[in-house]
Amino acid sequence: MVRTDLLAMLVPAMPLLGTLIIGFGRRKFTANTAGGLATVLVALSFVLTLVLFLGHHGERHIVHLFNWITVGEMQIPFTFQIDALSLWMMLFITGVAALIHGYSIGYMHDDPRVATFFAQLNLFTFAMLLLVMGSNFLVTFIGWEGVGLCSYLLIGFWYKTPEFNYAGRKAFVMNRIGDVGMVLAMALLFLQFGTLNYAPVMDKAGLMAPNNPVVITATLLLFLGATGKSAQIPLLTWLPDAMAGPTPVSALIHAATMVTAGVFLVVRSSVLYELAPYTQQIVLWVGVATALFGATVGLFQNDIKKVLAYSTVSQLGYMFAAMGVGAYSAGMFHVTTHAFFKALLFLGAGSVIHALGGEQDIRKMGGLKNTTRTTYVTFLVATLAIAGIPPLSGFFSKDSIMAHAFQESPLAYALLVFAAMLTALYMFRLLFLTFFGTYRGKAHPHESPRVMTVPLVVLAVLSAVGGVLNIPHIFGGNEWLKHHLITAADGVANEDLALSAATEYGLMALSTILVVLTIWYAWTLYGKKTTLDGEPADMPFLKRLIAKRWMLDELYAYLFERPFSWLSRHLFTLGEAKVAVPVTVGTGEAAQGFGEWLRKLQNGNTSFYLFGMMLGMVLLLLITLLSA
Amino acid sequence: MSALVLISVLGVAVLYLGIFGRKVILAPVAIIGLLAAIALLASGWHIHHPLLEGMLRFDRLATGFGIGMAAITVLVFLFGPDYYARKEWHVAEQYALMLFSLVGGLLMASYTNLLMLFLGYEVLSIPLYVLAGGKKRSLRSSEASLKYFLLGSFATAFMLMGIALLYSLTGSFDTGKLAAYMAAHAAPNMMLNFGLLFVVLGLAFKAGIVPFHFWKPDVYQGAPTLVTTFMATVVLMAAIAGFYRFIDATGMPHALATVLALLVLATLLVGNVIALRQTNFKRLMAYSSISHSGFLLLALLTDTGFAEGHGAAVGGTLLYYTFTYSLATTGLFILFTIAKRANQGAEHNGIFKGLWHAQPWLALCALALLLSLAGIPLTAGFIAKYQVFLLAIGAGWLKVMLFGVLMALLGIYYYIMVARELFAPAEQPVTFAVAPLNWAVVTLCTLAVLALGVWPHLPGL
Amino acid sequence: MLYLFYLLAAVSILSAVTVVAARSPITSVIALIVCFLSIAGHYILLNAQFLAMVHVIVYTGAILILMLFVIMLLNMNQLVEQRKPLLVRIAAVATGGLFFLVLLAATHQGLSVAPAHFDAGIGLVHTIGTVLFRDYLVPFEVSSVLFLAAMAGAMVLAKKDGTEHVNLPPSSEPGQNA
Amino acid sequence: MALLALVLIPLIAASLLLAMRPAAATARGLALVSTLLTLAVVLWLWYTWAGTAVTAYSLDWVPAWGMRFTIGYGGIGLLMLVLTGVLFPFIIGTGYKQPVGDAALVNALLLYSQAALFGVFMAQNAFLFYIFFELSLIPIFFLLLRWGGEHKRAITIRFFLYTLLGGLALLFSIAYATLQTPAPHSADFSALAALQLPAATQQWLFWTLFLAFAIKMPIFPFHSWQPETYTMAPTQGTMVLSAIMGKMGIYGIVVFLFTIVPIGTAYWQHLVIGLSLFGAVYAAVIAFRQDDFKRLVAYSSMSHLGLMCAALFTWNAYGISGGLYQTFAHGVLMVCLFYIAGMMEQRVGGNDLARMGGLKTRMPRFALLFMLIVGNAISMPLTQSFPGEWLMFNGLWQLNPWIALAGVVLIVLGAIYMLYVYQRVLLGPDRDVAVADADGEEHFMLVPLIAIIFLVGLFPNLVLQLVDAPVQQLLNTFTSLH
Amino acid sequence: MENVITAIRVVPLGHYFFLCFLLFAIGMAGALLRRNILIVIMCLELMLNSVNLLLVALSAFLGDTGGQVFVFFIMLVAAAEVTVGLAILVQLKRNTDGVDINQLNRLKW
Repeated sequence: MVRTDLLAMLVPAMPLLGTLIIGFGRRKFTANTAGGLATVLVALSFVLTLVLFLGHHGERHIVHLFNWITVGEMQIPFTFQIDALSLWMMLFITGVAALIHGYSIGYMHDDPRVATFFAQLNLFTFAMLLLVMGSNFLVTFIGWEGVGLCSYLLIGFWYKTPEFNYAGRKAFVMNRIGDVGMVLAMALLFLQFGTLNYAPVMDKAGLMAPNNPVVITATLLLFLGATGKSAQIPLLTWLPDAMAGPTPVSALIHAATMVTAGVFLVVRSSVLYELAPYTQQIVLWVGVATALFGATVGLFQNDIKKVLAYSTVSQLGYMFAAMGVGAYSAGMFHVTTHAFFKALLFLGAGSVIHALGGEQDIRKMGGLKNTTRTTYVTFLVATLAIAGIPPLSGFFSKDSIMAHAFQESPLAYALLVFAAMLTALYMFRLLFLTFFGTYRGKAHPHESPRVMTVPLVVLAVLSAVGGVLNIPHIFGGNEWLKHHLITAADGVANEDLALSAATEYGLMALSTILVVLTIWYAWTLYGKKTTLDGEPADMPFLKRLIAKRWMLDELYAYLFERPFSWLSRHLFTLGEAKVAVPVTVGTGEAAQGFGEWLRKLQNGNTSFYLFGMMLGMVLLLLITLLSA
Repeated sequence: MSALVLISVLGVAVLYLGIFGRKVILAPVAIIGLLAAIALLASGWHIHHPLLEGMLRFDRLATGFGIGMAAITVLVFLFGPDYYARKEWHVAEQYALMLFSLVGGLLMASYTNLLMLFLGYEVLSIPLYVLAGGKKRSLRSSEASLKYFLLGSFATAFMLMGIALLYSLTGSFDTGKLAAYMAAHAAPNMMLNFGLLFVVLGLAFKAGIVPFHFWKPDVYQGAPTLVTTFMATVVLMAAIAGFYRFIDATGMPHALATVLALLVLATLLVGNVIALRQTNFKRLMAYSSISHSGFLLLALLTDTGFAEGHGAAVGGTLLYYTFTYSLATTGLFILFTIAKRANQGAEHNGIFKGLWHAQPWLALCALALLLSLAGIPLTAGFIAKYQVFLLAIGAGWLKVMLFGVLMALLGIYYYIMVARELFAPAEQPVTFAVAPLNWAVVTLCTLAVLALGVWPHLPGL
Repeated sequence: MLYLFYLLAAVSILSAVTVVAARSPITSVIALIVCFLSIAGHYILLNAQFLAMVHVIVYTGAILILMLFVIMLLNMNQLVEQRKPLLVRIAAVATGGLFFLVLLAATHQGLSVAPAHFDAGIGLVHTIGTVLFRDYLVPFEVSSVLFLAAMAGAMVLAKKDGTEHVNLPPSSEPGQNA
Repeated sequence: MALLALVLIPLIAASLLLAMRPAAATARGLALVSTLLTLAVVLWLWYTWAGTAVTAYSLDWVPAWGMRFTIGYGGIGLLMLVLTGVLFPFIIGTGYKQPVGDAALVNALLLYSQAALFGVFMAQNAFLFYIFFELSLIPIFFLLLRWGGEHKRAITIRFFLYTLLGGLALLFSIAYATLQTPAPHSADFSALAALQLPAATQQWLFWTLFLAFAIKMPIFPFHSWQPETYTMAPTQGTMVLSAIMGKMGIYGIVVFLFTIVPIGTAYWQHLVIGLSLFGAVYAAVIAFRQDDFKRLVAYSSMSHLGLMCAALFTWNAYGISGGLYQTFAHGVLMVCLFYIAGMMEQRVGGNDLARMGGLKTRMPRFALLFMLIVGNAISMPLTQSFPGEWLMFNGLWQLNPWIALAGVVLIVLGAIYMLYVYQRVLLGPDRDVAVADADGEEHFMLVPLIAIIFLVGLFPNLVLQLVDAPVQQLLNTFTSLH
Repeated sequence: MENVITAIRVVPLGHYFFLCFLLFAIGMAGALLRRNILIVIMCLELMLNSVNLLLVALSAFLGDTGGQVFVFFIMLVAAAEVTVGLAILVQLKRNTDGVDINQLNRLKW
């Protein structure tokens, strides 16, 4: 047990150590030493996690560090919870993070602030580990906020560009809006259950009746937190903008790990969600809508990272759809496979960008499959995976979700299939425009260094074979991941796919056939494209609307940002400068003015003084007379 | 009684010294005499004077007020040698008149008969009319003198009318009989109310209660500063003492308390609000004096209606308040004279500029004295105001008190405006010539104000 | 006797009005003398002969003569006094009138003196003297201080000094309000 | 004795400074030594704190008016003493790099105010409290009057009067309450707490008491003095005002309102919470578009204090503990932020944010320090602001979820304006101005402060344990009311 | 002597009140009406005398000598006051050239 405690403490300690060492010595470290150190430390974390994972047999282990907040009846310890869920998250977080750290050595090699970059990346890893390891909501919240801050810092890493800073702030503020829900949910849960530790909360909640208002409120509020972090409608506009950060950041934070924190949180609280079918419905439809939103917008993006960003939004929608139908393990499965292939896609895109000297517009790419061979191959694997082509990992995870969705609501299923087709369309559009055809840019493409391609290959392998983690029964698998997670998240136990094998096969075949057809359609559209797309202005209305991201940013700007800014300025110029201060000043001035007026009575004229005295006296006498 | 005689004789002696041209020893003689009078007063704490039966009674408060007035007069006289240094004529008369006025003050603090009140009032006033006109070549001084005289005489006439009305009821001028009459005739009686009111208003004139305050700013400004000091301190003490004795002996019917409350409101308002706009320091002090009178009247108000055993507390408060106020005022007027001389006779508040740089200690003294007038803690002024708070709240005058609180705030404003000048640098270099004696008096006033602020039970009252 | 009272009262009031209304100071002084004499008549009517005598001596003999003296000294008889504005005059009369009415209303309620304690001898010199020097000795002594003060004061004011250094000439007096 | 030392050490040091007028370096050194001594005393008190209230001295002063010289401390008072003791070395230290003028005089004034502030927090007699309450104002008044910025004279006077308005209302209330105690009157807190005034009385007395504290903090709509004063004041003056003197309001609420007028407090609870939260949101919204750094910080301070006040009035364990805890956190934060503002003011010659921006390349160390402080300002977990806010939200939720929602919105608004100001100060295209990075002395100031931020953030119980027992006691008396 | 007593009995005390108040009010109004300082002082004397008359009447009706003694003192004081007042007036006349009350307005506000 002591060994487990120690290991569990060491896992987050490694990246924290990295942050401190690299942070304090950031002026002395070169790219290679800083990156190497950061990578090694995270890799160490991964190894330690692996040791923990291998020694884990389904028990829940609490690692107590110290008592954090103690007030009255509130006891909030600083504790880690080592169980199947957190271990699984830790494993793929440290794993992917290690790969991306390594990749960054190459990618960020020439940046003057590379050491700062690695320090922040390590800090992010630390925060993410806290998030998943926390044994109560509040410790999770430390990580939750920590990853938000790191995300802010890393999005605005290139701080000289005002748009990047704006993007960073936008990301943080939107996350904060979600946090409002998170904080309120925690307050509610605490006051309801007297504790925030997951285990007792879930135990006590399990005794409550379904659709209890407390549970519904709590789950909705938690979901609000999740929408912020995981870029669901309505708090999603920050994620595409977050692509302002360096590409490894996009890969690690805005694709593989942080954005899935919302999913993690829902799985963690699966007991609560199971008790709140209303919330589940909402989650489902929000997920489906987000999936569609991301997929549609992805069709018209020309920035390679933006396409991937909307793809991420769309995939996160899938995950939440899974949450909505109670398919927690399927969701987690998709989280995992998505981490692989989306990280791969981003890193591939980064490799392309690197190859083209910073060019991100796919209209200025093309024909790169010959010059950047490794990148192309790995990117292809990832694209196939995300499109859901069997037997790549994406097929299994996505199909599992869709099957559950079909069971819950055929409409949701249909929409998800449609989204899957769109996914295939925009991904292959991206692939074709980037790697096929002829090169339309002016740079001299070259393959990235080995330190960048090795992670690509590793991730490609994982994307390809990741499906083995949770092979469904109909393929002879035993749903390993589901059985692994069942010990940690009680909600998983409730998920059961009651479809007949034939139905399952049918659904899979249908979706696969549709996707393949879509790919073919994409080939016809973009496969041999040599010219550029027209400007959005030339498109029909709906297309234009979609290309402009459904005008969501503009809508928010009109609804929130501008009114807020207006209000802020005018509350000051009106409320403060014209009311509050003038009232204070005016009171004084009124008194002075009154004084100036009264002073005129003291006019120096003795007759008047006499008159004043006598009149005053007569009046006083009159008052006395009349008041009797 | 012996103190009365001593001071009267002292006045005559000083007059004689003047005739013989011994200007230098005027102040020392007067001061020594006054100290002796203080000693006599203090020793005569409980001595019964059969001769004074029915006219005067030197009880604890009367003695206290007497000692206070004499002590402040000593301070004023200590200021005298420097103030009159360049004056050749009639210096002895100035001292003598102030001594005579002090006799009037003592009478007002100790009367038990309305005749003595009237005589005390006049003995107090008549020298002042003359003193106010002490700068004979100055039109302002003469104007102040005449205004004071005219307005004061009319106030006397009103007071006399009141005494006559009261006499018509009781057939006596004895305050004790008046009180007995009032106790026996509880029913509202307009004649009585009017009589009381007239007397009160006559006294209110001396204290500067609105609407009988008009003389104050003009006279304060026009009179020589030393006389202004005397008026602002000793005369105010005497007026308040007389006022207190009248109210405490008779006890005001409730109807009159309401009228007095109106006066309190008006006085606080007018005094403080006009003071906001004052740039002439002497006028500012006049208006501030009016506002302090408002607070004093508020304290007096709590003594209405025969509140048993309450009178001593009110009297103690009034004595403490007026005495500490007088200390602060004396110090400030001395500082004002110093600054005025340094600025070629200018009287606006700006003359204090540069004091901090030239005379840091005096600036600190001035600050302490101003803060005392403003009623900031650890100064006597604060304790004084707090006592008024306690009295007013205890008597249930909550709303009047709240108004007073607001007005006290305005008061702080104008004192602070003066304090601000103390620490501002002067536009051109100013040299403040400070006579050692003045320095000592200012220091003494400051220390006394602070000591009384920290140990308020020192007076033993 | 009532008629005598009315007559004297009428003289008092008329002469008082004349004091107030006359244009020339001399007329006013003369009217005041008449008024004071009528008041002395009232005193006699009230059996206060001593006071009547003192009154005539002090007021008519001393004070008013002093006033006449001052009028002559200051050449005031040629002075034409400007009238105050009408509004002020109305206000003045109204104030006086109101005062009178208010007082009358008060006495109307509170007059309770019954002439039951009549003592014919109270106004006699002997009685007054006894009371004055027995009961009112202290005030009597005090009044000496009063006179001393008044005397010294009048001397200080009226006597012309030598040069006064302390004071600046009136024209250049500082301290004007801003 | 230790308590007396707290008042006497700064008092003597200040008087020495005034009397000797030493050179700047000596003056600062002496002041610093004095504050470090008081810090040592305070830490010793903290260390030896046994969890029970301590009365050190209780001497008669003017018994007839209930005036007694009673000093001591409970947990809450100790918290405030610690706050004062911890922050003053930093406030004095600010003078090293950001001198405002005559060092001897400035430091003397600061030390006088420290003495008075210690007095406020250790007074156990309402009258004594009032005296220190007003005295603490006077040194600051002169500091502002002499070394303030634009329009210093008018603004200082306005500030002074506004604050005194509250003070006089407080004095009135104290006098009233004292007179209600059985004869012989006593103004000791214990005697006043034992009063059970009629409900109608409590309802109006509440306001005359609350006015003083509402102005001090300040709470909307009594805040209009605050932004302009903070903006104009020299850095050290602003620090004292915002970091410590504002907390007198919080302390006063707990000590006066909760004990003397509990029924009145309950009666007006919702109104006050409404005002506080409205003001908090209002200030947070205004802060966003401010162009003046110090004014922005001023509004942010008002926003934070509004939340703290609202939390106190929830009147449950979490709200009160959180609010009290936050006094400490907020004090440290204010010193940090105003120090940062002072640094920028020196470097670019003003507080105008338009003259800043694009400085990060030249000031990387400063950027890091500032970011850490911003993290505290937006209450990131593991910084000291977070536990407080969490407790306060709990308290608010316990009272009413909708009120909690209004409170929690503040974390969004706080992030909006703090990150924006960070951006406007440092980020953006490089600007071609010669500004120096944070130097050793500035690190010497900020690093310990940041260390405190994280230390208390990690171990909030250090502070919370002080208030835990007193808050429970308060709540017990409150429940006994119903 | 008897005649006198009856004479007084015939005149009701109320008449004296009326007369005195009227004289007092006339004095008041005069003080407000006139600009000549000397006349204002005369009006003051008128007022004092009305009080005197009232006191004497009361003294008689109450059978108390005190009232008359009081009047005696009032006369003394009035004499002293007038002396001082006239001295002030003379002094003023030296500094200015009139006795108009409206000229006294250098001290104001």
